[in-house]
Amino acid sequence: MKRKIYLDNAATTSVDKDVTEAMLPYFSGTFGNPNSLHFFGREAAKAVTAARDNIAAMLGCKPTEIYFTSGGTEADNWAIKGIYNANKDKGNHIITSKIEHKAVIASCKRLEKDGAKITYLDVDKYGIVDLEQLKKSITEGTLLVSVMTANNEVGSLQPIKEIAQICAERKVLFHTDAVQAIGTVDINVKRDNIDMLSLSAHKFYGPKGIGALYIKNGIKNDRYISGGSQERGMRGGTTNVPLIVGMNVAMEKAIRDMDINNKKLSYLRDMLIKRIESEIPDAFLNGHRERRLANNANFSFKYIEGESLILMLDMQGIAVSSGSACTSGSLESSHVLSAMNVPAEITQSATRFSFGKDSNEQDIDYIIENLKNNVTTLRAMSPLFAQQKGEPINV
Amino acid sequence: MKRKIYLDNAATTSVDKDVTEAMLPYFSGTFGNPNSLHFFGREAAKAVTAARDNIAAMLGCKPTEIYFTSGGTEADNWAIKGIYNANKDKGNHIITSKIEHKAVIASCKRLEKDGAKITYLDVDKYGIVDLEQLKKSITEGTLLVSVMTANNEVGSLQPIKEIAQICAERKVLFHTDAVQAIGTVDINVKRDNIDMLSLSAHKFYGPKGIGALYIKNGIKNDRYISGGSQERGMRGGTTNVPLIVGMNVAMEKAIRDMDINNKKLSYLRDMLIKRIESEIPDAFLNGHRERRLANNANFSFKYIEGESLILMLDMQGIAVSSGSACTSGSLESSHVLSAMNVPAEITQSATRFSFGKDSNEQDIDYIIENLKNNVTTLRAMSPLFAQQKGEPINV
Amino acid sequence: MYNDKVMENFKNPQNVGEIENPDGVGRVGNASCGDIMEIYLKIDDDIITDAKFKTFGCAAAIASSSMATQLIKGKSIDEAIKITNKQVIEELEGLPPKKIHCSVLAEEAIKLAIENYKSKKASNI
Amino acid sequence: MYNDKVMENFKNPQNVGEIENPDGVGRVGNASCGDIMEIYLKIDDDIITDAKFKTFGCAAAIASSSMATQLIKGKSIDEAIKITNKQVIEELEGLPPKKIHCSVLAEEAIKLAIENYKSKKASNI
Ligand SMILES: Cc1ncc(COP(=O)(O)O)c(C=O)c1O
Ligand SMILES: Cc1ncc(COP(=O)(O)O)c(C=O)c1O
Repeated sequence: MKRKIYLDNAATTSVDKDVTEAMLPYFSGTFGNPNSLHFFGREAAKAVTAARDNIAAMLGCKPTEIYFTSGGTEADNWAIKGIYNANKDKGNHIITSKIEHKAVIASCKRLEKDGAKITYLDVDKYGIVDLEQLKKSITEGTLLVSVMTANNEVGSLQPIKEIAQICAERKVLFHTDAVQAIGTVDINVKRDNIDMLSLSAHKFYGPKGIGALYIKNGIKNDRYISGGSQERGMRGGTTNVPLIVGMNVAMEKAIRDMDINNKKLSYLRDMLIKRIESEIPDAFLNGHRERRLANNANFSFKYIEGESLILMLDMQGIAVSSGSACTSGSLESSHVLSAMNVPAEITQSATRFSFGKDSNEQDIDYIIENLKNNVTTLRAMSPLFAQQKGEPINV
Repeated sequence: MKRKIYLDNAATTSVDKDVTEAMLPYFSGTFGNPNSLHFFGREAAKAVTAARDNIAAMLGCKPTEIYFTSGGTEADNWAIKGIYNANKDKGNHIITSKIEHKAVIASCKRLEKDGAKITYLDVDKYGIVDLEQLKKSITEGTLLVSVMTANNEVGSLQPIKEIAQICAERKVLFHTDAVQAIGTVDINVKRDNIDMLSLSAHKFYGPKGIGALYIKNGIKNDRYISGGSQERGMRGGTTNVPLIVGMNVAMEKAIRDMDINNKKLSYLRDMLIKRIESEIPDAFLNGHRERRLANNANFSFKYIEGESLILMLDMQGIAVSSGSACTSGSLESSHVLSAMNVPAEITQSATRFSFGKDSNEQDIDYIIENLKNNVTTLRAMSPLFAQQKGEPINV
Repeated sequence: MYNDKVMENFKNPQNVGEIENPDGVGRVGNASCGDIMEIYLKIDDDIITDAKFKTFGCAAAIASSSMATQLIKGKSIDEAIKITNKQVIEELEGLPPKKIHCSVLAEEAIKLAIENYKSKKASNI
Repeated sequence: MYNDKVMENFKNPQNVGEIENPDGVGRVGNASCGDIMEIYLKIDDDIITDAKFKTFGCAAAIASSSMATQLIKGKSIDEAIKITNKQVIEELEGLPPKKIHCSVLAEEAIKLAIENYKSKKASNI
């Protein structure tokens, strides 16, 4: 079989074997509805309680502050739309950043239709939000600041502790989308003064379709998915027992092994960065050199277009993405790179390499070798590259 | 081990072994994000396309009319809130029934806060909606009629074809919550003139946390979960590949074996009904005798309270529920039974027996035996029963 | 949902039944709110020598009745009338928050039964 | 996303490169919208004897360039100028809806190259 190297762990991860094992008994066997009084229901409820307690402990909050959702997107929608709808009598202003995930940006855009005023904070050329602008943007009517912990495209880490501090001083709620950060960034919501946080299991070797929103007790938030008494009446829908159990096991492992994993991931990341920069001319690192996720390297290769490069790498068994999986089906170029003022002609080739637990050093050799060849081939085909070399265009 | 009889299949079902088998390769192995361009993504996307095509075919609609959701509750929220939000310039009136699932009722209640006018249709004593009242309720400003295909507590089947017909004539959209019906009731959305339909996998031996909303092409609906380009831009969130694959396999089996399953289920149901009625005095069947789900029997046992009966049965290994799992954690008595005008003192003991594919005739003997004993024990303890027998109360 | 002590008192409730010619009876609750409790007392020289109950209600109501009747047996009516729902809950090692009212019913039924006894005694004098 | 025929033309694109002293050149697109295509023609007696391309763009753009240059080779300029993006798509056995514009670029580049040839020829007379 052809060699397969998966370098798209920012898009989604493979479910860990221990996680699958942990879920299996809850598909059949202990499959009850935790709301049911009987044995099957009680056993299921016990498993959910145990998972909730443990996840809360890992985040530094109370179990009653954890609300399970169908993933990061739902958690983001709930955080933003819920706060707006529950508090619009007090104001209609929300502050977020230009580099948020689509789940946050699209929720904000949707609220604009309902009369919300949204400030989209700028970022510097490394993709890090501007704290001074944040301070200036907060007004009387500001309900919420939502800034992600780590960006999914360029991996830039945001100064969330400082943001939380500013929000606490100005008595504005602070939500952070930590979907990319759980298992890579050390987070404790109490210590870090975070009011709301979104997470999603499939980014840390858990299953797709399960996540959580942490909402600090005492915050007035609307329900988002109306229904039965689940999640203390705040989120209807039959409790997803197997996936919650799976998420807990995945998070447990991810947080337990965080330091050692980060060491390995950042070693590989830095090796890839160094080799690309020394071996491929006109390759530019997108994002910040230090303040970035341990597993993320994002490069632009001048004179070529990203999709072709990605498909060529794919033919060689190397799975990478352009910006983000959410937009890769679309023609738009990355809103993150344009917020960073990356020149249009090099945003086209932005390629994200996101390492995972199966990545290793030998992969890097193979990647570099193929990357070099592909870049050469595509540049040979590129009219822009010819131009740059000074070849005249005979028009 | 003690005998265990699961008779709560209306609350949730055990995941079929074939379904679990089908999902496993998609947790690890083919675990990619279907939005990714590379091999892992394309393989995942193929599986989702195949599942979507097949589910659409089974429902009698086009693949582009299927939107995957996190379950029945989200589908109901989307159908109701989405239609309202997308069309509120044209009207603010929605018609539903008094016996809908909480997902529908709570969505309607939520919209009332935003200015919607909701008509909650009455039902007769068998739990079947009043078509004359429906006709009279439709006005100029009516956007949507939402009536469930089958009720989850008393199993009553609603006249959805007639309702669809009325809606078509009056040019009002018709949504049906078919969560309890898929695999038991023959549905074809084109033939039956249905505009929107909600379904949820965990009611037909699929996994929890996955469902779908069918929306007929051309209907103007709002997004509900904002985000990326998934589900043709209408529902953000990383596509839940394994659960979609699982739902498809479960639905395939449920629909393929529907007739034979229904024969067996209704045989068991009718046997239980007959034996309870002949062997336990003062037991009343809730719902309609014929127009009910093949697997549902719901009984009230006069003079006793339901929770005690359910816990006693549970001690004997028999898992049943009062009304619905969503309310069983709460003190409220069933909104369905009160809409049916079931007298308050017998709604307390309403007990739902919902059969499933593992049920068999021997179970019935065991259930009847224990039911008789428990009812006798609880009646002996009940001051109401003493009263009824004419024993004087010495106060 | 319920702890072992509650379940024990539900599975094997103590003092179920009625007392013929009781010295005091207390009845509380109504069917439509879900619980009815009746407590019957046999009282000798202001000491509760026997207590029985009949209850229509959930497991918590049955367990509370069972526990309350156990608590008051052998006690003087002055002691028994001071028993609170808190004590019933404590002896049951806790009840779910939604079920606290069941212990309140038990407290009330005892009080009513003792008052019934007192008023009968008063009218006998 | 792409069918086998498209992938084949992407993996092994035909006619990549430039022609020295071409008789006609067409250039379309710009980098910020994602695609640039250049087509070079060698024309003898109004017959296209050689065609080459350079493309900055996605797989569909490269495959369209490859297919378009194959299509026009050996054709007269009158035939070649009539080639439409539909034909390019047909020969590629389909393109995803979002990628149709790539075939349009190919059609336009051919037309421009032929016009470039014609205008050069006119000015040489
Ligand atoms: C009729 C009906 N509608 C909606 C739902 C909600 O479905 P889900 O649990 O998948 O959210 C249920 C079951 O819980 C139901 O029985
Ligand atoms: C930063 C960020 N937020 C939110 C999401 C959405 O999470 P989910 O796919 O679980 O809906 C993702 C990934 O898709 C993400 O990377």
